[in-house]
Amino acid sequence: MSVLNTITRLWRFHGGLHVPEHKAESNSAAIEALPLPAQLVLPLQQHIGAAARACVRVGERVHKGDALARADGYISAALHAPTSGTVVAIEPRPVAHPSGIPVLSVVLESDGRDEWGPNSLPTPIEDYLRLDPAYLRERVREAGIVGLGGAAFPTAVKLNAEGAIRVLVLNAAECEPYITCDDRLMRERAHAVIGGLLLMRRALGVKDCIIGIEDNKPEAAAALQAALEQFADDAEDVLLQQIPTLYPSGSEQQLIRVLTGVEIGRSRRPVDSGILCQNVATAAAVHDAVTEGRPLISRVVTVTGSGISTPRNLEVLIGTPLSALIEYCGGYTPRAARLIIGGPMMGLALPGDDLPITKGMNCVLVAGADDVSAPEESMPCIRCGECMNACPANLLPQQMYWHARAREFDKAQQVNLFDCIECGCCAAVCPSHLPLVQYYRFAKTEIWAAEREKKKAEQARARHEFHLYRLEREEAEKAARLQAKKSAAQQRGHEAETPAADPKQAAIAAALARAQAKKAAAKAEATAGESSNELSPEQLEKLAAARARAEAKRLAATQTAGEAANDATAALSPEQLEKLAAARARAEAKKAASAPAQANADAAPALSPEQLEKLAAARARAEAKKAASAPAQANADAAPALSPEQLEKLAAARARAEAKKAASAPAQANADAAPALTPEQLEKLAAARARAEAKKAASAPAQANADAAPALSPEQIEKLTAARVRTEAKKAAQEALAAATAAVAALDADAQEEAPTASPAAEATPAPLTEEQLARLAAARARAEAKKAAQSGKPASSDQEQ
Amino acid sequence: MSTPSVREILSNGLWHNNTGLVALLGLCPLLATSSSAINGFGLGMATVLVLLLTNTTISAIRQYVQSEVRIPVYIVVIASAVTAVELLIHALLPELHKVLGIFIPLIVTNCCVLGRAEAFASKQRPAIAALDGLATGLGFTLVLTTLGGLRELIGHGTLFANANIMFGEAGRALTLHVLEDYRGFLLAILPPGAFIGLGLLIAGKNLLDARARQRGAAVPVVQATHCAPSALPTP
Amino acid sequence: MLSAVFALTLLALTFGLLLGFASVQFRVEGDPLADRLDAVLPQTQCGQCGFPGCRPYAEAMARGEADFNRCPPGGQAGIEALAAVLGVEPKPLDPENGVEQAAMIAIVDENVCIGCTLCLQACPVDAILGSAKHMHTVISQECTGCGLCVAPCPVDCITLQPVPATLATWKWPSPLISANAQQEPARAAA
Amino acid sequence: MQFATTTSPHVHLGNSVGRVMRRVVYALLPGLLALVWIFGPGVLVQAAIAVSTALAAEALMLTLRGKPLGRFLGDCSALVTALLLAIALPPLAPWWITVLGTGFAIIIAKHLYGGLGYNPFNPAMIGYVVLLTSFPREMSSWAAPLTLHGSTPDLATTLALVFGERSAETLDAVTSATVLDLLRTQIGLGHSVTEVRSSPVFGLLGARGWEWVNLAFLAGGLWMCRQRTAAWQIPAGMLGALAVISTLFWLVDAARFAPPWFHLFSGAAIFGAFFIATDPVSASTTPRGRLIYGAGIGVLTWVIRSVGGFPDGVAFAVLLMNIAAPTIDQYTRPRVFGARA
Repeated sequence: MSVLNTITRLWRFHGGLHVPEHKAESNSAAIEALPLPAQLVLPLQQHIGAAARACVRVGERVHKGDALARADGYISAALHAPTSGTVVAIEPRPVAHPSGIPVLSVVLESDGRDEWGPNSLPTPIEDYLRLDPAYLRERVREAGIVGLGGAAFPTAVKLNAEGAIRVLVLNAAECEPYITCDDRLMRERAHAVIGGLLLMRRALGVKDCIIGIEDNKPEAAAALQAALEQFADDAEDVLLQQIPTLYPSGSEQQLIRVLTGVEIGRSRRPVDSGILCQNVATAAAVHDAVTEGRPLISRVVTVTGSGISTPRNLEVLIGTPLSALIEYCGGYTPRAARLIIGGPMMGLALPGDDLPITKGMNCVLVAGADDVSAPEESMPCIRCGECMNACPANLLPQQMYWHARAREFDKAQQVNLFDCIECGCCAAVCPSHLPLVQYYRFAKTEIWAAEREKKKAEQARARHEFHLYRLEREEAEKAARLQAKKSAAQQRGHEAETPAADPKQAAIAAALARAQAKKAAAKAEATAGESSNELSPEQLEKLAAARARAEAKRLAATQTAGEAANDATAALSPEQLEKLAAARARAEAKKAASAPAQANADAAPALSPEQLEKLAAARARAEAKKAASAPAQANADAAPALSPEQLEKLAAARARAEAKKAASAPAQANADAAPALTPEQLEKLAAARARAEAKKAASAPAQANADAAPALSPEQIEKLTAARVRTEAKKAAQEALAAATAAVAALDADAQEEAPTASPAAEATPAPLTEEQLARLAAARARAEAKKAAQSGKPASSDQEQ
Repeated sequence: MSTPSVREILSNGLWHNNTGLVALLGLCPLLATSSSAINGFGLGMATVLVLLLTNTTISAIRQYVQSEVRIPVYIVVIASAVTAVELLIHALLPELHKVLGIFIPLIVTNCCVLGRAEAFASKQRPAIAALDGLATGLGFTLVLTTLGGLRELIGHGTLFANANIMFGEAGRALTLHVLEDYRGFLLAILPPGAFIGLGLLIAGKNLLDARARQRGAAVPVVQATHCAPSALPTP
Repeated sequence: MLSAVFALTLLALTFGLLLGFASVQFRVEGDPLADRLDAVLPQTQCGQCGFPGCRPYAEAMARGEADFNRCPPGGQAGIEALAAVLGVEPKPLDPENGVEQAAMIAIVDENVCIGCTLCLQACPVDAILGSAKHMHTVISQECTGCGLCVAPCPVDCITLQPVPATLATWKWPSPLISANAQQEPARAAA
Repeated sequence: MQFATTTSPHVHLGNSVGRVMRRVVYALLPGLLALVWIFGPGVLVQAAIAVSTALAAEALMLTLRGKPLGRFLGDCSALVTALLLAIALPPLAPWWITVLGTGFAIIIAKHLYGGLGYNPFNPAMIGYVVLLTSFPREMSSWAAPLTLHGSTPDLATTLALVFGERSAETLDAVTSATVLDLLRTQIGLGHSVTEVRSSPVFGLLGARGWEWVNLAFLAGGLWMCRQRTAAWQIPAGMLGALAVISTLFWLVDAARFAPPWFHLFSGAAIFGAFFIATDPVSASTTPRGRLIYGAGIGVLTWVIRSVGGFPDGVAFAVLLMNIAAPTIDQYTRPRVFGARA
């Protein structure tokens, strides 16, 4: 049996107000399309939920209907280009929000052609009422449709409640004074509205629909009735219900109450009661999205009020500046006193009209001074109870006010502050002219902030506890490592005596390392489980995995150095061997620890690129510690025998070490070396260097993350890494300059000739730095270094002023 | 706890930490017996006597009392002292005893007495403790007498009526008829008058203190000693 | 006389037994005080109280070894909350421990950072990301703004900045404050 | 162009504290006129004294508290307090009684508690009770009504009595005890209600003359409820409870207890129900709470009249229920929209 048969009467809700309607000003003229504006500003956050993620770049040309931003997460909505043109900026821009905080927006400069792209429109669908519901929902999601009644909740999310819904309610009440955009839309495009309703009905798998329309819109009701008749059989079980005009019957909760008698409160969502409410404009947008494939790029906006010359309804592209609407409607009249987005009861007063139209804006109200209440000074509350009589949520507004005012937020919550829908009825009738709604908003945001703070404190507590645990663990690990190193050094002593080491031994060592890594991973998992019982299972799992990976890598790294050295030495030519022996003797005389690195440098020709890279890194570290005269020599000797790529990499590694070592080096070297190199050479060297750094950087943060950031989501890590790589690259480029100098100085003429041809493939070049930038960076670096030097008590280098 | 100076003790007891106006202790007798200046003065003097006795005694035995049982011990001391004082008043000033009635024995429950014992006498030498008892008691008497005088004046238009119950027949001469043919303002004599009067006295004290601070005279702000958990007396 | 002594002794015995019984029977097993205090502390782990973290401070307060007005990040509201837990009168923040200020966040100047990892080690909540010789960065969601990383930095590339407001964290101002602000100049003008 | 930013809602339906208070004054007018007709110009004299005292006291306190004078004097709340008190006072009471009561009401009962909107007790009733407890003699000598005496004192006599020397003879000539007073003394002497009610001071319903006054107040009060200036639940609760309890006891013992119509139409029952108890600041605010609050006043009024120490109990009943109002509100919160019952 249809639910509709049970609807034999209308219910009423407590309170409500008869507010002067002011609908006549704007509802007589047909909707007009606003001329194409020159520039559109599209904030990425125009809806409830996560902000969309821009998928275009500055300078990119887009066609009308092309996606500018994709939904980022489940509760989010895509954004499309309202017209064709060029993206000129993606930057924070002010939006219609009481805070005035700018929001990341795509700025689109129109090319005036307004042409649809070849791929921007999906195929239109004629027989849309027989489509697969899942496909329908996908189309709605793709089109970036959000609730157009003002709340701007992503429609596709609401439509996902297939099977849970018994009744679909179409909200055609439009109860706020002044607003007539839905009224006009229903009169002019009733077919689309009903079509959209039927579409959503199909997407939800619902049979029964009720259209609730206030009885002050008889023309719209008639148009809808006519459209229903056109749909004939398809529109069965759709009930068009006129309801008494009473603010706020257009609020979802109140409309559902009036139509079905069901009370939807904070504790019970509409879906829980099997009811879903959608706005008429949303229905029309859904219809357009499915039948024409047209995404949500425009909406109908009422421009009205006694402050505007010719009030009317306009079809406006999303992103159009408000000033364009005002101008089209003849500009302000001398009476204009307040600019309000939305209706007079719940709208937001704006300081100026240089803001863009967003998806949720249904009305631009320019009110005259005598139409709106002046910011009158309020009197004390006299507890008259008018607010309570007017409250549609049956709250005690005046008690909420007392508690909010006294900052007794827990008590405010006890009197059900969060059931308040901020409709403004209480403040509109308050004899003391108290800004009641602002008190509630104030209390609500304060409570939310306190909850956030509490959450953050709990998180910090957990992280601090983990930190302490980690320190403890690291201490233990360090002790273990020290032990391992000692034994390794002993082993190496043996190896030095027998240069041609047994490859089998290396294999055993590797296996040992793997086993150790595995064990460490297992341990990490276990300890992680013990230590952080406040983390969710998924987090724990991720953390453990990450930690295991890191652990393995670290162990592997310490092991590879020795291993590689062993491999390498086996394949050396006699001369090389000789040189190596000499070098090694020198090095060993100084310090045993630096040996492998040096050996690598000499042995390079036989190494695989990965090994080389790793070795270079190891080398650089060693060099930074040690006075580098010997290896440098060795390098210089070996250089001619190296392939260009190898040379490049080595030079980079070397240079880094050098640059760090001498405090004066970067600045001085720059000055000295720059004239010797051509700009192209410099650039190429820098690029090569940057690539190497970037690669390393990419791997390093991952490792660090694993230890440090158990609570990071993959996206966060990705973002951080990206940021990191960018800066690193920048720094690397600058370092490379110094490196180049050092390398050039060290190499003979042949090497110098080779250097320019050294990097055949430089696609991943980061934004090339100008020489000026480079110089500045180098200077900054030098300053930092100098500071450090000064702090550690060394005499400041004379170059630091540079 | 360092030994406070005599000056400090006096200024605390009489003004800065006044039992009636600042600590708000002993409100029950304060409100109930302050219907006339003489009644107030009478009860005030009884309290002074009790405080003197108890503070001295408790200070004298402070080394011998285990801290676990100190409260019962104090109570016993106070109860004895009060009983002695009550018997004394009954014997010497039967009229006054009749007027004050139950409020003399109720001094036992006056938080101020136990409060001084716990907060002060149990930590100081007997001489200092006696001085503190005197100062505190006099401060209490001051408030009682002032409030009583205020209420009597507004309620009956007299001052120190019935002084004979305290000072014998010679006291009759003390009685002042400030306003002849005064109809009386019953409210001042009724309990609400006591509350309103006390409120005004506290307000007046705060006003004076604020003035003093404004003048720049450094009024030493003495923190209220934590005497008793509750500001209101038990009865 | 004897009967009076006897009666009093009997009474004392009875009530003593009653009290003893009550103290055993109705013992309240509350949360340990330190836990409740720790729950109120802001967990910035900044050490401005003179203890290495919030937990040690909470424990010190619970033992009665530390005063409860030594937590600048908690501010006056935090002190009041602590006072409520301890059941004492609130008092103003001890200026020796610092001053109350808006929530802060550490920012690494990425052009200056030399990757020394000193801040990494100083961070009590592991909110700094980086490895040796690589530029570090602060995970803003995790940073408590304690400022412990500022001092160790050899190149002074870490600064504390107020947490930027976003649409999600923005708070409506109290109308009381805005009304007062409006009234003040009005009165001054009058 | 720059616009002012205020928070929503941006429209206001025009209600104001001043308008609420002025409506109370309008609603008082019929009753006031009836009083003048029955008791002579003394009522007007008292009203004039009370209003001027109230405004002066209000201005004084506002100045002391640093509040804007114009805004708070213009809200007419002091005017309402003064009128309510003046109506409750005997028309021929000496001037200082009125000044003292009004001053007490405004300065202590209203401003010392925080001024408009913050007073836990009804200021007018505080002033009345202070006078009643302090000056019972002055407060119990009401002018004899026109219906009984045949004439009302003229303005000159009134002014002389109010401002000048009051000799016992002149006073006795123009005053009489109120019916409630008479009833309580006579019943105390052992007479039955029927015997007492045969006295000429009694009219058909309540006291002679008073009936008309009460009907006029009823009219004004009903208008006020219709205007939603006063919550209808409070008078309904109060008069309903008074009627129910008096009926019950009257049925049990008609000789000792007066009939319900007598209780409703004598003393300050109607006046109190519509004008005193409905003072929003000190009353209960929830719908059910208002009914309970009103009923409480009704029951207490009957109890004080029938077994208490004062002839009329409306003032005390109102003050007692003022204390209970926050508690009543606490337990009578309406079910929030959408909350499970």
